[in-house]
Amino acid sequence: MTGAALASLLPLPVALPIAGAAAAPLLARISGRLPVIVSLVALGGAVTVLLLEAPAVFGGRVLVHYMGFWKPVNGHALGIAFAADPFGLLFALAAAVIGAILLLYTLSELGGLGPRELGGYACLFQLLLAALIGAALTADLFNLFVWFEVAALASYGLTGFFLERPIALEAAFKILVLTTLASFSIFIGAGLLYARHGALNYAQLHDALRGHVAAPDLIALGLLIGGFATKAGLVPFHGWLADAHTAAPGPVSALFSGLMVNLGIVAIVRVVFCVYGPGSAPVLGLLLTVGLISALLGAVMALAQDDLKRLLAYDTVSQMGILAVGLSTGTATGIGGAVYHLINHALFKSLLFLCAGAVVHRTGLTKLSEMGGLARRMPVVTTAFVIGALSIAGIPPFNGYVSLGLIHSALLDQHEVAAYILMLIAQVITIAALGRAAWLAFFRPREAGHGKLEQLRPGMLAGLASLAGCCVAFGVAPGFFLETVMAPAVSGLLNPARYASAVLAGAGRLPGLHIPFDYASPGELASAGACLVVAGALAWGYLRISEPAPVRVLRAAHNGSANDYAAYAVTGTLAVIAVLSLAR
Amino acid sequence: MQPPDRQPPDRQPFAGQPPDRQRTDGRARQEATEHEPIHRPWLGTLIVAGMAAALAAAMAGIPREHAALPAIARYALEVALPKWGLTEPVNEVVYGTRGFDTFGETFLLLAAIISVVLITRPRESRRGYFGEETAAGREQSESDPAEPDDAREDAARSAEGQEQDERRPADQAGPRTPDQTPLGSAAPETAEAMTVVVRTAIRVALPILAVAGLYLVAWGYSPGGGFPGGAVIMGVILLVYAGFGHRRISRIARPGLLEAIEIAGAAAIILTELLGLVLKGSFSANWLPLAAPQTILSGGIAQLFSASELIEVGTGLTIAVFALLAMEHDWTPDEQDVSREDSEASENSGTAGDSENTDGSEGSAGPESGSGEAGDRPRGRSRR
Amino acid sequence: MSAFWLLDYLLLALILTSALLVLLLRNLNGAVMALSAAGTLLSVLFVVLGAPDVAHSEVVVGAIALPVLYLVAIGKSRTVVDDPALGETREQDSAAT
Amino acid sequence: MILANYLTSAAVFCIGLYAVLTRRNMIKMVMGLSLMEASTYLFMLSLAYRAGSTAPVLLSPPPGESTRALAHGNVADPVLQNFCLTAVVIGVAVTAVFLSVVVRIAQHYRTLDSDKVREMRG
Repeated sequence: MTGAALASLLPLPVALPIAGAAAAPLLARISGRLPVIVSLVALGGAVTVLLLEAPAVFGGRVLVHYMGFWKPVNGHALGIAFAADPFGLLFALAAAVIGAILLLYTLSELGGLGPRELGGYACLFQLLLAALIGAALTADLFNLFVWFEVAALASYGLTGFFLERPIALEAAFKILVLTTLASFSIFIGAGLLYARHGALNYAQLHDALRGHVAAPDLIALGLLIGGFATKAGLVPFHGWLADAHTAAPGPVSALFSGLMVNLGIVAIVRVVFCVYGPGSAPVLGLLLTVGLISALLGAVMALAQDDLKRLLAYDTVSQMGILAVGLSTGTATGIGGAVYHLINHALFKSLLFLCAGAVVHRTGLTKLSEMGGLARRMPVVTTAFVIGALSIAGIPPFNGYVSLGLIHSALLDQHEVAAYILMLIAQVITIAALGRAAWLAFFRPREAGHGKLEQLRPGMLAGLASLAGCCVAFGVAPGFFLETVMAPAVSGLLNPARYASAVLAGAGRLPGLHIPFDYASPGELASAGACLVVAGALAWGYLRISEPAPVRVLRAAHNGSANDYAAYAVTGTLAVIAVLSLAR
Repeated sequence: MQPPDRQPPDRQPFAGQPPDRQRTDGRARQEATEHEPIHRPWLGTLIVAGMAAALAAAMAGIPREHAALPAIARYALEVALPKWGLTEPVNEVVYGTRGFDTFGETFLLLAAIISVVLITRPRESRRGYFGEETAAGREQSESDPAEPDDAREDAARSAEGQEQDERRPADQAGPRTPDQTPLGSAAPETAEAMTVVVRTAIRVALPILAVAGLYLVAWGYSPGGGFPGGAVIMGVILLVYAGFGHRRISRIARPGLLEAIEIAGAAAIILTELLGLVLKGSFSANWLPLAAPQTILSGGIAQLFSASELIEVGTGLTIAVFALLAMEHDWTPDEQDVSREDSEASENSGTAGDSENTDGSEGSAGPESGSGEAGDRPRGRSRR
Repeated sequence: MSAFWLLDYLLLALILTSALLVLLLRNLNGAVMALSAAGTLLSVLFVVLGAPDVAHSEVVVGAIALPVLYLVAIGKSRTVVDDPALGETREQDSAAT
Repeated sequence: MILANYLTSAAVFCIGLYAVLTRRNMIKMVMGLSLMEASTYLFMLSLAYRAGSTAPVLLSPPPGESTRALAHGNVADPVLQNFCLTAVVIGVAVTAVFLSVVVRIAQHYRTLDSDKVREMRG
């Protein structure tokens, strides 16, 4: 197929899940499982189309399609462009594949739900996935905002899905307040940019902004970053995240944490790298600071949690911080590490949340202090959880080792020693938190046995196995993935001018790039080992001491009030604006 | 499939887990509510002042009313007539040139409506053991630790229940599937009917409003479009409801029917856009021949899109409003609820409605799988 | 020309007033009405600013959809919340009770 | 001066934000968000306005001119009005979801005070 024909198929991965979503409520009247099965078919179609595009795109081409052939006239684009660059296609592919796995898992874990609720669930699930794919592929700022909103509205219903749980509704309220504030922020930011430059297309905006970024542009940038960071759950904006993950069903938490949160990062990448260009403002330093704070605070809060899913949710905050740190380096190695970590995080965090969801679903226990001894009763879930935890920990055969190693070496290349040390500290705390969780939930001996637990069904087994298998695959063959997938993606982000000209011209090529990675680097291996040892000691110690004062202060700051979380988020946006405007 | 540990399991704090860390009981709640957050007004003022400053700084630096129109806006004006046959550039942009945004927005509305339907849904019977329900019972009793014996609330609730039972026709006394739930019946504040004056006024206004709603859509070359038209249609249905009571609309306003119409509208939108890809090689390209400007068909697919959106928005908003109206208080587990369901279950133990319960063939059909509907319900408030 | 600005400023002032009313009114139903008024005034302003399409949508939303939704929600919560202050809610010291 | 419109929209935005940050009645918070939403419409349409412009409708041209000439005349920006329309729909959708969540919370927690609706913290 020619490039143009391939590119014209790009809206299909969005439209197919949407069609499935529209059919779901009606199909639910026939049978509860039918909508989920149809969604799987629709997502399969989306994956097929994305895979059709993959060889060309990962080969370095940028496929661009203007909806309805409303191509740019004299460099001014009124129509909406879908541009598949390697980075966007990678995220879209991850969203479609992991989304399908999660739906398959849902089918066997939550298949006993009533037909109407399962139909609504399938509908919202697919709309969320379609929005993620659309946001990854679009090259238009306002269209990005629309997909952001679709994802947001779909997430509200999913958060409050278990209506009998009061906390689910509480979480839905908080996510509503914060996401709505974020959407205003993005909307005004996009409006300001349009008012100043008369453009919405990334490429056109990039051309207009190159070289002369004025004060209102920086305020717009601050508003956009503030809004998308709320979705990403970076630190002052993260109030909704832990609550939403705690209360939602297991596969939904996996979807939120593995994919939806990443939408924020993808959008920030688009705005910072593709629209403004990394050099235009002190934005990279800002990302570094926010990222380090998120990484540390998320890890500490994770260590202090007693609720298994909440612990994993705070760890998501920490991982998003690590992503931001990787992006902030601005080098091929660092961004490559961040992109690699984006995929890794989608894999291992989905896996962990599926495990946590399975525990909650089958025992009714949510608190670590009440669990224990599950390893004997749920060997498969335990194995999967351990694999996920080791992946996050950055232990060699698993995927976290590769991406963390890349980010570490990028930091060291830039002589950011302080940041490197802070990253190591965050990693230690993360390992301690997950190790503590694994010990308390699965391995700790427990006198009172659990009742008879149902067996894992085939779909659940398939979901856990495929995600765990991917975790291992991405850890074992980093050279292959770096070469074929990550390097083109980074190349697109590091050459925004190439991307821009490709979007405006309707097609283009990205230069090749090589990202070196030394798997057996002694320093990296040693630091991973050292982290493991220190983390073991920390976890052991933390189980025995009472809560230290700083942790207590942090916990008190997360006081659960929607008003205060909104205040944090708005303050964060203002701080971002202030830093960007004053530190130029 | 035995639900483990119905009783709160061993709650003794193990070593290293200080008791206050798992405290979710009364004391923590007390503390939370006693501390009046005096910081909020001044902190709020401060933050708002900061936001005002940022916005003012941004707004001072953007073009004012004398700037030239952006090139793409000018382009949108220029193509409206020749390329779409539309004299209304806004409709042209919304449903035509940037129709893909509207495509997303339509499904955003679908997401919202399905979210509302999900959040307002009544209980459905589930098969198998759901640990989340066990956790929910615990959480509910924690969130309401010493539930006051609240006569007023009981009275309100029983009034609500009575009203519902009165409304429910005798032949529907069985287990209520969502489809049988009459829309809009549960709200105690709904009047049966209004006075003659109001009804007459509504009779007069209705046709005018309905025509106005359709007019907004049908003449795509003049201001209007699917969304306001659909919202007006919702207003019409609401007026009938408010003026004549729910009986008049109960035949139309069934979720089964409305949802089907809504999905038909959504499907029409998908088809409209998708046919562009099939016939013209680009998603959301115009594939209809252009009629002369200023006729009912001018605008090609823009008009089709607009009309489909009318259907989707009108029915969707109606579903949302009536779902809110019909929302019952049936998710918090309490005696009244459980006993009602118990009695219903025993009443209809032989009817088809229960057949779902018995095929708990999935997983290991434990001894308790059949009782998953009523028996597994946590009874957080049964102490009352 | 000046008539335009006069009308514009007048509407702006009215919108600002109704926004303040939304914030300050203790009675929730009153606040809904203020919100609805703000929406309707906005739609008039949109006509003035040359946006009839948005004015249509906004008047439908501000005068029908939003008030209906809010009033239904307030009515529904009144049946379950034993809060005599609902409707006359004093935000600042409702925790004292 | 259109700047007055910009600043009024900023003021309404801030009033709404103040309601969200300080009001504890959840319905009041939702109203604050609705106000903020409304202010963004005002902002966008003020941006779309041009001095002395007419609505972007290519009907009934002045005598002696074709409708096509109107496209080159002084009209408001249709693209921004398109955004505004989208935002209006989003506003209604979000409000509907918001209110259904609030009613459910009222049923579970028997309060509308957002400070009492915080089971999850820390």
